[in-house]
Amino acid sequence: MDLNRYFLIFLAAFLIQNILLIRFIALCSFFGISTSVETSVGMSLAVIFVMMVSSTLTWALWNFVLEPLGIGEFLYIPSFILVIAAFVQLEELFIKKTAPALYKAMGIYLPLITTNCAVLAAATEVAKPGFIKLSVAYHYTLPEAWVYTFGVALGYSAALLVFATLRERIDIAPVPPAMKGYPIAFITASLMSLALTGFAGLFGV
Amino acid sequence: MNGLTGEFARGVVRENPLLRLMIGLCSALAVSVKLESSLFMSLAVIFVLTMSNIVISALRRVTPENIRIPIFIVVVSSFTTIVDLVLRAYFPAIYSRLGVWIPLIVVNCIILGRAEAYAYKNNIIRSAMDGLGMGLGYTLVLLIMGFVRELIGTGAITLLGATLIHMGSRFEAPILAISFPGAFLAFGLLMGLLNKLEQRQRRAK
Amino acid sequence: MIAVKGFRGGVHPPTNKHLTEDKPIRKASEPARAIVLLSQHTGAPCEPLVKVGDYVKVGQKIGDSKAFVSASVHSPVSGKVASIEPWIHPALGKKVPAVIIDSDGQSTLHESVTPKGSAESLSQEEIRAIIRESGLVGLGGACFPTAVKVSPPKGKTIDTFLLNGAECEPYLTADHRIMLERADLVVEGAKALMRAAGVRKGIICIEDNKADAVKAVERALRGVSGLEIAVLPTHYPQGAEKQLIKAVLGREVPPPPGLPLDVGVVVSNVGTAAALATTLRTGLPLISRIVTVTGQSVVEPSNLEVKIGTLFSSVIQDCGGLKGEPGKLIMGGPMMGVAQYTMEAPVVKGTSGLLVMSPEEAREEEGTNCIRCGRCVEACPVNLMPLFIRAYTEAGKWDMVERYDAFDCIECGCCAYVCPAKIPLVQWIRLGKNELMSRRKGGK
Amino acid sequence: MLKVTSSPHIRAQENTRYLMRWVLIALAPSALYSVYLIGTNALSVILVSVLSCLGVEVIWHNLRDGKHVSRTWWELVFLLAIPLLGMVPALGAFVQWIECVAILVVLWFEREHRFDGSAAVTGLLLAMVLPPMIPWWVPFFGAILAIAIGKEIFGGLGYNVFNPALVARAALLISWPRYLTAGWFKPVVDASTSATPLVLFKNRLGAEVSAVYGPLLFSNTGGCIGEVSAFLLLLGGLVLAWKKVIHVEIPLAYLGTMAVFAALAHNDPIFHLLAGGAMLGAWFMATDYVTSPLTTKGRILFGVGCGFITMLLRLYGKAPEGVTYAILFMNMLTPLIDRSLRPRVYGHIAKPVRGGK
Repeated sequence: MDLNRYFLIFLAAFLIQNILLIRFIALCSFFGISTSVETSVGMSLAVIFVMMVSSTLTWALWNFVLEPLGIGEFLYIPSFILVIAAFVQLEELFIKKTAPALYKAMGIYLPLITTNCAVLAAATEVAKPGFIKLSVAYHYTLPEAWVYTFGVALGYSAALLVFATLRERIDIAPVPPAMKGYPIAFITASLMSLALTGFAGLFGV
Repeated sequence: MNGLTGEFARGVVRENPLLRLMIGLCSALAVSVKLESSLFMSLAVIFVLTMSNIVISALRRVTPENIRIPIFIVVVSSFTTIVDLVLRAYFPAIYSRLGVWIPLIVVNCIILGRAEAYAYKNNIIRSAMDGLGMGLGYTLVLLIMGFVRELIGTGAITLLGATLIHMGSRFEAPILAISFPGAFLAFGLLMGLLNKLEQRQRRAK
Repeated sequence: MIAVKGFRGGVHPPTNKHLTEDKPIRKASEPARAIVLLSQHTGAPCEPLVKVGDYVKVGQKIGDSKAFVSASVHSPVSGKVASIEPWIHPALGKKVPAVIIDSDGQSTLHESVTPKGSAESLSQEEIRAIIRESGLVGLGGACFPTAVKVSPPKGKTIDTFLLNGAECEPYLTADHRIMLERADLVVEGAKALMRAAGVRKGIICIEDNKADAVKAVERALRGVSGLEIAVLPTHYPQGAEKQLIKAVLGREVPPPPGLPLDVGVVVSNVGTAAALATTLRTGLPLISRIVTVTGQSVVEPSNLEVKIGTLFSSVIQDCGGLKGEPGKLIMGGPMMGVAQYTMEAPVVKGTSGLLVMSPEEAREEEGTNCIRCGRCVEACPVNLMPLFIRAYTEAGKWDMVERYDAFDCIECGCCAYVCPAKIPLVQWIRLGKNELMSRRKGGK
Repeated sequence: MLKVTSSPHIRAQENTRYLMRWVLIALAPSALYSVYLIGTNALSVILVSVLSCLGVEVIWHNLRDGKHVSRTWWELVFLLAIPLLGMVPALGAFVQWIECVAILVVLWFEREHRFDGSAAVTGLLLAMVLPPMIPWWVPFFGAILAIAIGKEIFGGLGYNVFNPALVARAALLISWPRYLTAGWFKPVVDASTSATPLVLFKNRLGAEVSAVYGPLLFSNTGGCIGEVSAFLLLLGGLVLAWKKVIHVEIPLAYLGTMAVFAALAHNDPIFHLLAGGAMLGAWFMATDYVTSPLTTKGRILFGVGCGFITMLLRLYGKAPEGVTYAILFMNMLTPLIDRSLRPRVYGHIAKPVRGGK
């Protein structure tokens, strides 16, 4: 139990290798959802939840089934995405039945999550380390996988929330007509990414 | 515009997936760091997109509505796995550069989006044209971005080991262009530029 | 002496009270023609009680309304009703019905004008009836009918009465002179108001730039129980009801439509108290008020006792006229006053001052974009974020305008005063409020 | 004619230009002192940076507002063509001066343009965070980045989200790291090294750096143009605080957090406060109105965040200095802070309902 290692994994996943701003994963939702702060929060909650479970499933699938059988290299893409898609479907039904309030809050985001690359990326990374070029780990234990996934999910949420508040401000600015909407959002994302580049190498991550 | 050419041209310009539909952004930003990787990524996307459009269109009458998404995913991930394995076997250098983005084609919003929005509702030939058009739209943007970013950011263009253009030794390339923030910046400016041109065109009419 | 708690925000603009603070109140010349607007108060407008051609006397009621929230109007002169027609209202900026009386110069008193007795000799109900009959309204500028204010609805108890002598608006010295010269009337009126409202504890609040007034009121308070003085540091907008309550008592009035009586307080202006005392002593209803006529452009800045219905032009003439071309004529003080487009508007019950600015003073500086310096946030005495209300109003995002609590704005002008980008923030916020109001009415 | 406007009818004296002018005045001693110590290199960086910022602003505004469009295009081409003269061997060494004169000529043509002073402040701040021994075109491109990408593209003054000067510095640092991490001013006293105190500290030669308070305060230390004298920067900052131009809670929270962090990490707090860009960042960069929070609480949080990240990056990061990224990072959080820490409105019992759709 090396707390230091957990901390580094989390820091890398959360900030330094931020899935949205540095790794360019899940950008469609980044630009699509961030038009309002409320939806960003809803999406973030849904993503944190789905990611944690998906990563657990794929980690188990890889370590107990695919790798022992030696078929991982051929089947990891279809099997992981299917696991995620199936889980999201089940979860949607489950939440709808058991927790209508929760369903109301994040229900509409669930179908979108299937094609959220961040979920697949994190789920694959914990199974096959090095997938998104994270230099900290070579093999994840299950707790490490959780820490990693939580970092990714939190990093996704934080970036999404911050971006949404920035866009709320930019929304009412007299941006040149050609830059209105997505172009200025990209410029903003660029400057956010620029601010994060300074953190590269923190604690040797 | 109508008929097959219409299907084809639509994806290239009017409904360009990257600049208009805002889908498939993640990979576009990441791989456009070099012309070479843009080219191979585009080929991979065109292949998977067209093939899965064809297959999904062909199976559309036998696909039950409520489990269509998992079926799409199986189809798409099969083609993605093919590309993954082929590239790994024959172009290992490029594969390692593209890295995560090849497996992530499976959740590329363009492909699932076209499957759902087009191929599932149209005949095989139209779907194939749609796939080609969308793929080409993706390719076009990727090549422009790859060319500009590589040229500015490194001062030269190299393709499969051959240097095509060299800016000369006095050119001090700003690394910004090939950095993470540079990807967002270049994309935002490209969109702004196209908006500007479009506005001018509209005013001229 | 009361320990003062103060309030957050606010500004300290140059007071410029030196122009008139040493000028004793003098009576303005009688108007040859009085224009009595039938809507000089908050609430329902009055119906005229006289017809064209009728002869009216000083103090005769000429307009009244059956509505609870309203105040009657009286003739300030004796003479013939020349006409009843719309006339420009100086605060609303539009025309409202007015009774126009040609004075016969006799100033014959109406029969109803008889002394009413002292505060001690009258009962609560009697005082309330006198207030209602005399058409008394808050003379600080808000013009809320005093009769309504001293009649709290059942279930609300009032524990403190605040007499507002802060006069925080720059330039204005009318209340200052009233407290200095008529301290006994102020105290008498305060006692009557407290009796009407059923309050035992009263505090007379005066800003520390009026030391002589504090002394005069202290002298008048000798032997009077239940009334105290609170000396407040000079701080704009301390004279605003909500800020005064916060500064003196540390209580906060709930957001609109919350009223001071929701926190057990009634606030009244010193001018109102003096006017009530005058009514009790002489029987004259509210037909005149003290107006500070001031500004660099006025030849002889003064504090005048002016008959309601006198035209601004004649009031200014009474002060020696103007030096050169005027730039701006403001009814009230420079922070919350209303700019006039004509000098032919009449003095109303809420006219606390007339400020004439030179064209030089009235020139507006060209501004820049908002630089988010945060000065407006610091200055806002109700803790709003004026810059956001403006930005969302400009962008037409009405839900955000409401979320940033535009309705809580008291329009004191502090934000626009401090703004280095010279943005007319109050105007923007008013625009936002109006739009929200009309949207609410529209059922959305 | 009586003028009719909405109340209030009196305005405070301060305006945007006045505030910008005071920032320039407060920076002037440091800038002049660096020119005195370093010489023409510093002068060239400062002039190129300030003039280019002004030039970019004029050109952008003219094109945006459709004023003198054709003339402006010619000016743009003219200014962008001058760097090409650098190819001519005989002129190579003077290009920056030619460019400065050219921009002055353009500014003379555009003399009726209303400058609010913000571009000059951005230009001067940018120059202060660059090393003096760099090719002249680095501040030139930096100015373009600062004004065009850092500010105008967001809608101009007041609408940018990030501090323009720091955006430019961060972008230049990524683009041409070899110029931005070298070319420090060489101290007169100890000519044996051109490294900055923070670089020395980073390389764990730090044992003796504590003994350099004097040089840090009064010159003779390696670093950016704006780092020659912590004392003059502090003086400028205090002037701004005294004139109530800046909100003093930001620098206090910033520097206070740095000191506490340093002390807890067994470092010399005073060294960290005086070294590098801490003074410049805390007093002049973090206090930028546009990109810092609006409430006192928010500003304290902002300052604490800046100080914390600065020390985190200094002690555990790869690069020796962290001020730039700390402030940029906190700039990013500013709208979130403004949203979350709204003052309680008078008479409202609980916190106001959070904004949002």
